[in-house]
Amino acid sequence: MVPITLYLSLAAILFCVGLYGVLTRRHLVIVLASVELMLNAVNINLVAFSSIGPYADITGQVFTLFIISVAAAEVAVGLAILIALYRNRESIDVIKHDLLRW
Amino acid sequence: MSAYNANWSLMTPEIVLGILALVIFTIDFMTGVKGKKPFLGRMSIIALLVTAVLVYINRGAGTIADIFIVDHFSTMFKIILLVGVAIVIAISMHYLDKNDDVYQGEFYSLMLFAALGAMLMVSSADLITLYIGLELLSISSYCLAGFKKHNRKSTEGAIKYVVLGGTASAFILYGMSFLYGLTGTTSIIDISQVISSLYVDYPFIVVMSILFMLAGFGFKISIVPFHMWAPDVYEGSPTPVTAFLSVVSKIAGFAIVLRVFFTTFLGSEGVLYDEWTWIIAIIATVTMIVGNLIALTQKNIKRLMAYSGVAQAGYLLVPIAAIFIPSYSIGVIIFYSIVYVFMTLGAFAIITLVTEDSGRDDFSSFSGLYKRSPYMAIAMSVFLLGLAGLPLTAGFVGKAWIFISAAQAGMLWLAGVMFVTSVISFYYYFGVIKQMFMNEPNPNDVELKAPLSISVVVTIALAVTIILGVLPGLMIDWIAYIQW
Amino acid sequence: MIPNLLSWLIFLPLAGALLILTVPKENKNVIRSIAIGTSGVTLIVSLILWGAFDRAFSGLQFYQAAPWIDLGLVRLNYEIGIDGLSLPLIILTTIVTTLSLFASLNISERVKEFYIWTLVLLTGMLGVFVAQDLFLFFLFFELTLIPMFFIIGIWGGKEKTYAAFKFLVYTGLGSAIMFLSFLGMYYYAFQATGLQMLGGSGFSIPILTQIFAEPAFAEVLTTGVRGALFLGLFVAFAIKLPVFPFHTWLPNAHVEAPTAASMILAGVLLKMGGYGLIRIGVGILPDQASRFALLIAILGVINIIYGALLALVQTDLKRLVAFSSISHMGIVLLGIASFTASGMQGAIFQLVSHGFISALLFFMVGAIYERTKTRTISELGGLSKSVPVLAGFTLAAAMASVGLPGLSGFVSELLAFIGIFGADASILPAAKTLGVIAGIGIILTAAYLLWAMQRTTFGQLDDKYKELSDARPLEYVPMIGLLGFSILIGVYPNILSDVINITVIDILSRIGG
Amino acid sequence: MIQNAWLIPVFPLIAFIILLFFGRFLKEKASYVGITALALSFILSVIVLIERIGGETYSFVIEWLTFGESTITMGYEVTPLNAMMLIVVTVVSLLVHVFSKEYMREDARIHVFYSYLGLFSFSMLGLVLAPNILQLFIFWELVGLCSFLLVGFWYFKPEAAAAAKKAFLTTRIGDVGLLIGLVLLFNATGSFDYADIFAAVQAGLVNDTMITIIAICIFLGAVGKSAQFPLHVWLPDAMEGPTPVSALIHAATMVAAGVYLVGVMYPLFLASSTAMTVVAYTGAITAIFAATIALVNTDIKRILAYSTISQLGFMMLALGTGGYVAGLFHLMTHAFFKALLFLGAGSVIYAVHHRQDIREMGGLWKRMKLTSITFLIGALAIAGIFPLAGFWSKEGVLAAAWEGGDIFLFTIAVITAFMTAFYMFRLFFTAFTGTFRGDHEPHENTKLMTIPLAVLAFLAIVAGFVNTPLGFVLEDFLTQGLNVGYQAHGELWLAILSLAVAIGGIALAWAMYYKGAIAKDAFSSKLPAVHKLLLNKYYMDELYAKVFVQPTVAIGKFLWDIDRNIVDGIVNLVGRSSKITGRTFAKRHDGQLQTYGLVTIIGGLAIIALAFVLRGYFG
Amino acid sequence: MNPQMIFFLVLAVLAIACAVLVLQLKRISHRVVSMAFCFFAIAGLYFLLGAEFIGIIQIIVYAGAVTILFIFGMMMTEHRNITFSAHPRKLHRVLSFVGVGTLLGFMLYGILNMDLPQNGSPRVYEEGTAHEIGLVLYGHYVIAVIGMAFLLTAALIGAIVIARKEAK
Repeated sequence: MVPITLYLSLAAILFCVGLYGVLTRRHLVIVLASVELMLNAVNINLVAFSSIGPYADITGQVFTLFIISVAAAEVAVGLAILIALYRNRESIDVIKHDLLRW
Repeated sequence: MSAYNANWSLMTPEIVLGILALVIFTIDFMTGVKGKKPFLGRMSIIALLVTAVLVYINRGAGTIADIFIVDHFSTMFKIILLVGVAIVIAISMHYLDKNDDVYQGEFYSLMLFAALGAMLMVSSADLITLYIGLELLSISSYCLAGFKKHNRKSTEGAIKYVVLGGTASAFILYGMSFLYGLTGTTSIIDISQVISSLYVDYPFIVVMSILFMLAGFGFKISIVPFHMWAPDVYEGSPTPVTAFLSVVSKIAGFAIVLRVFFTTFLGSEGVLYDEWTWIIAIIATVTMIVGNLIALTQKNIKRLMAYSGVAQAGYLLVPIAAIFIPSYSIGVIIFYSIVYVFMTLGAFAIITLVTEDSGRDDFSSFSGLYKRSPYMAIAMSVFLLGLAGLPLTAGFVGKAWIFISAAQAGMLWLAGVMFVTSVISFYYYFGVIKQMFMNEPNPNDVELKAPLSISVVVTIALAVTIILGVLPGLMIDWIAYIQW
Repeated sequence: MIPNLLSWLIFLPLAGALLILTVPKENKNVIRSIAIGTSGVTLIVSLILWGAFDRAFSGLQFYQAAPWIDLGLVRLNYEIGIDGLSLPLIILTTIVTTLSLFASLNISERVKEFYIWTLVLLTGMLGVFVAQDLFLFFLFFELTLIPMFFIIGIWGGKEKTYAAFKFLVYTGLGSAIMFLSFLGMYYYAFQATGLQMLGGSGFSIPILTQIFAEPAFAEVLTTGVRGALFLGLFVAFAIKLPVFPFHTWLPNAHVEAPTAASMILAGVLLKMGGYGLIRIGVGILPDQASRFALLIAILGVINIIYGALLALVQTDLKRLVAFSSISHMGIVLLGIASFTASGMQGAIFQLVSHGFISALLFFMVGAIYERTKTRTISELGGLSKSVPVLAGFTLAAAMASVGLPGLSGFVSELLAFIGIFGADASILPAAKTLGVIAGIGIILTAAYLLWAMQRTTFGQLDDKYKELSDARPLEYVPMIGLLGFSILIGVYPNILSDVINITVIDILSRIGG
Repeated sequence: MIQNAWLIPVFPLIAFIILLFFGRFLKEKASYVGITALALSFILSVIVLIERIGGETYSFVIEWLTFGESTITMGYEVTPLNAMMLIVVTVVSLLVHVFSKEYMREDARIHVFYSYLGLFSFSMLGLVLAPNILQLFIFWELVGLCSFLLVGFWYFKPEAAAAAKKAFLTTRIGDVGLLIGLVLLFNATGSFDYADIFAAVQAGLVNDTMITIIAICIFLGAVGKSAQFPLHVWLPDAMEGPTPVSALIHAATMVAAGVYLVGVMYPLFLASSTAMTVVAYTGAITAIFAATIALVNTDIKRILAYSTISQLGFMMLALGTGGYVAGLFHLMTHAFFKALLFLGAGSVIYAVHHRQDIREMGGLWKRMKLTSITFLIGALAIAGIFPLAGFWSKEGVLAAAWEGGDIFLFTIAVITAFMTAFYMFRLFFTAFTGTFRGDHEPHENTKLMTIPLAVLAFLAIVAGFVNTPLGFVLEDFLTQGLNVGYQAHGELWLAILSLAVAIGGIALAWAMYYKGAIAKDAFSSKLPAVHKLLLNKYYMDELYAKVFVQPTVAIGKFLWDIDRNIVDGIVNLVGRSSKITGRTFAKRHDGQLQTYGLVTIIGGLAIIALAFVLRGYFG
Repeated sequence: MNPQMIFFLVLAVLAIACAVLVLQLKRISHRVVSMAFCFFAIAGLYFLLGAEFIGIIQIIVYAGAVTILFIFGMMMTEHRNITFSAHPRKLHRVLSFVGVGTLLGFMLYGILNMDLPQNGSPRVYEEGTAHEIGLVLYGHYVIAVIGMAFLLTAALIGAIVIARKEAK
């Protein structure tokens, strides 16, 4: 008997941890991983609602499924770009990539 | 209700475009990895135009299982987007001609996939489809932005785009998750029916999810403070992709903002409406001010267009904030979108031509353009004048309509901000014009010959800009009376 | 009578511009001929209007209205017409533009563009004076910005870029405020009439005039609202006119612009401000205009004195003339502020008369500059000796500007003074004091112009200016033309006043009611 | 013919137009055009005068300007006063035209000179013929313009250019007063027409204060034009113009226009005793003020100029004390003898190769007989020696001053009369007697120059007879149908006093400058401060420069700084600050992906915070 | 304290701890492993919620595929124990922390203040969630599935094109 608010809170915390990671980590791979954490937080939300929410139905899980797939695709593209970037710049330090500015 | 016995013919254009995109991709496969393939571009344009025609033929009203809507709104936006993508591809043909290191077939395919995503977005009446459409568009855009993979700027722009775009998606989803959780449905229409009572029960959460979604959508349409990515990505991307981002992404984004906010968040009897119009108004204000002020300081034409695009997004927010009659605001936005698409793409066609010729993105590559190619310089001026909102261009009428709609809603102060910032924008738009007309060409710049594709694009855009500027009735009489 | 005469008037120049577009740019003389021909035809059309104008009818004449854009809730109309206020300014526009084209014959670079822009500018200016729909008015008002920007920016002097941008952004801001006021008018009229604009045309000047005059709508159109709208309009037009402290774009623009553009700028473009103030500010919101009469009058006096004092210390001849424009526009404000028939008429007279005179002055300065390559007063001197004709016309122009009787400037000053001294104390308190101060301005005007003449046309001739060539035959056209019209109005002002009078009476009748 | 009086000014106008366009080709022959035109005008004027004396009258108006319900008309009418003035103007002008043919012979721009003269004659005659005060004002300004042009005729001389400007500007100050006056008058009476105005004043439609203000404003115009104190400073400088011009404009006609103006508006002045007092006192002060300066000046033309100022003051004094006829009578006689003196001076100057300092002349009597005789006649006339014209008119002025009852004014008038006689003969004795002190031997001039002198001398002798105790012809003529109050006539003691004063002045001059009985510096050495003060014209020019000109320029410079730095500075600051703001915003785009995220988050938080705080979702 | 609660708390703490470790660990490979554990924990939560199909997918896709992908990404770039120079932007970190913290505060405030009806236990689907999901996925959301297909194609094409190594 876990109240849904706990799931939601957990999701919120994970979301914010992910966000914090995006904002502060310097390794680009970790930054991408943080994005995944955020998406996972959303998934927790959806699944929690889908299963013990006020209007529990399967849609939330379907949504989650889509999000997982998209996230995977996004990671693939993200890493591809990351690799291309690394080839060009020899660095995966976020801070180094400030060619485009002002 | 069920998807099984739905009228699938409503999806004809999407299906056709999807198939054509795959066909084009397959043809590309079969014609070798590298090499110039201009026919692919032509085919893509034809595919898009055919789809646009199909969209028009297929107009009317209907839904598939409450998740896919075909109505005037989606028809209109789809046509705008498809034509926009077609023009972008026409511009790309020249760009790809000049850049051998870019894979041609993939480029066009991704454009078509993005267009498909945009179409899906515009038509969707369900958060899931909407999300899928959005991501299809976004992921294609990420790839396109990084398509010049040996270019340091291009990849840097792309990685910024991916990371921030992914985060923005997470925000949208997080907002959506609450909407779903509290209503048990992902259908926009169903949500809209309960949102008012939901708001009474959980005001905090509802407003928070609205704001989260606004943040995510705001990222797509690049409004302040969610615009930070835009200049970098615009600058880094291959120029046609910049055009694509500033037009197709943005207009598609506006379409879903309209769809979501005007369908879902209006609430019955506009209960919810008060909760976000003023936020939009504030965002619009900040967007117009920041966009235009930063643009004042730019020396790079693509960056300039990015900030100008931010400002333009601010203008487009004004009718959303100033709702007098929702369908009226939609008309205003659609008209301005049409105008914006043609003016911006016309400008980008010339920017592509000029920057590819000189290899530089800064203003000075436009120096003395009038002497090198008078037609292009004049056309560019018309587009810039249109973006600045000066008379005898469609931009003037579009802006004027926004002003009038703001006035009707009594939001004169917003119109005021918009107008004053527009005047500020004169400064940088005319700065480019000054480069073209009042400066001498760079010593090694010779007469500029425009390829056919660019000429055609520019001419079409020019014609639309001027015709809609002088006789806007052609369009407006029709738009203003549609019940969206 | 030719149908749609006014539309012909507006769009003829545009057609001319398109025609020029088709001519190769090497055929400079063909281009020049087309330009002058087009504006000549426009001039003829305007003279036909002058002839056919019914001087006893106070409403709009040659009226033409057609729906243009239907925005669902509001219709923007192509609504044009003229009355005694527009007609003199139309004539002024066509004359000054045509003559300025003669003045621009010495432009040899990028001839084609120059004439295209000038003709577009002509369309814009004429449009402003005939538009009877606020939106259309705004459109033409904005339209004039673009050609002027190009003309200053391409053919201007040393600091042309700065001047062009300043002109563009500053007066653009003026238009912004103006259009906001228009929107405000529309909005409140829209509210007042219960969201049902008469005939759906919410920007029509005649309709708005009716709505704002309707006492039944006073609940929505409160004094505060009207006052704010009027002040908005006033500031907007004050920028164009220009009124202190919004005048600083003018010296830059005037000084840097090429001669022909300076002529048009001072001769016509400034007039749009005065015209707008009377047509829209006073015409639609007469009660507010009279409420703020004192403000307008004080600004008018400040303009007169300030402009004159600044002109007095200028070292650049062209800048001096520019400041004299500022000073003279004060008379317009003063005339309007008096709210008497003579004052109002004086204001209109001043618009027209200053149009001719300042154009002539700028032409003369340009002609002198072309020959001596300097506009610094201290470097000139004794030009009467080397270029007697030019010097003579310069002197005549200066005299006209001083307000010498027999020339048009005098009539407008006289009328404005009759107005200001006869102003109703309930509308304009302290009118006589203001009038006397303005009188000091007249003395100052004489002072700076004569001083300038003393140092340029009179005095010792520098050796390097000994061999200057005097006026070319084609230069006589603008000189004689502008001076001639100034004399014509000065000698027989009735030629103008019988057109203006009935409209002025009509406008003033709104204040009493 | 009287209905064709409009032709009188038109002839010179035609001459002007002809010369304007074809003068270049005519060169010296230009003078014939001018002379012919003036001759025609003169003949016509004589006819008009005769017809007017015969009682014919005519007026004609057309609508000129309409505003509201008001209409301003223009036209012409012939009144006794302007009939007289027509003669005065045409005669002097004609003679000056003739004189100039020789005097200006060597000037390359003689055609320009004649065209200006034509324009001037037109304007002056138009002024005279005006049936309303606005029309008068219009021509009033035009004569001012001509004065400007002619004073600055030798524009390449910096002094001439400066003098021209000064003349125009100074009179302009008065003109603004006049303009305001007539505008007030219009607003008070609804018309510019003399008849309507006087009718309205008589009917008491205008309150007394207003009448006084209007009258003083109008008088201000006269002060400027007639070079009355304190606006007299321009007239001496105006002597930089060619001498015939000085004779015509700055002695006989234009400067008298101020007096004429007061004469024309006399009923208005009569309605305000304050205004009359102002006129009288201004006249008196001017008269003595200018006379004192003339005592010490050594420039032949300037002495005459100050004399003119002084005499104009006399006329004003007369008008101000009720001597309507006396003032105008003196105007007429003065026109003749002052024109004579100026032309005489011109003849002298021409003969001595454009030297003007009387100390460099001397002994001209023997060398230039005719000029000297006519000059002497003029000097006697102005001094007021019986029976020359000046005697009769000056006696009238003194009578008016006496009758006015203000003994102070009368005293001033008498003292001025004495001074007049003294300085005129100081001039005469210094320049015409003794030994020649110049370097070029002078000779008598040709007939073209001397005949006008002779004619004017004749007029200076006889002109006074039109208004003598034997028959006040002029008075009867001028006062026809006009209510200008009682006209004083001098008694015998006044005539004797006047004569005595004149002779006394001449005698003193004789003693000092001919005989040498009294040392030339007898007075100046005793009162060096006064002498210096007089030599420097009471420091009026310096005073004006310090009090008006320099401060105005300083204010202008100050405002120009303000305009550039503050008014325009704010504009530029707004522009610059928006760029700076833009740059500040742009700095956030530092290329750091994470900064972008942070800015977005903080911006979003700000919106959330705003939304939630404003909407009150907490609690 | 029922067993479900205990399981939840354990998994939640594990998930959060692993997530934090992803950010905090020194070695990049450790971080990726920690991420995988986080995904596992989340999968556990799904099982706890009765969403076994999603749980399985989570393990396959996230803990499996995505993690592998990340490892590849890591290997193909900088995979040694890299140390970045000291973070030059302290303020940025502080602001990020404060900003994210505030956001979390807002979110938690909203969530904890929600007065949701208690839904005893997870909703149970008789034929398993996979069945239900299948019906809905290929029924109601078939358009989204097709869209998804295109999305994956696009991602595939894009990723290949961009990541493809070629001599330049």
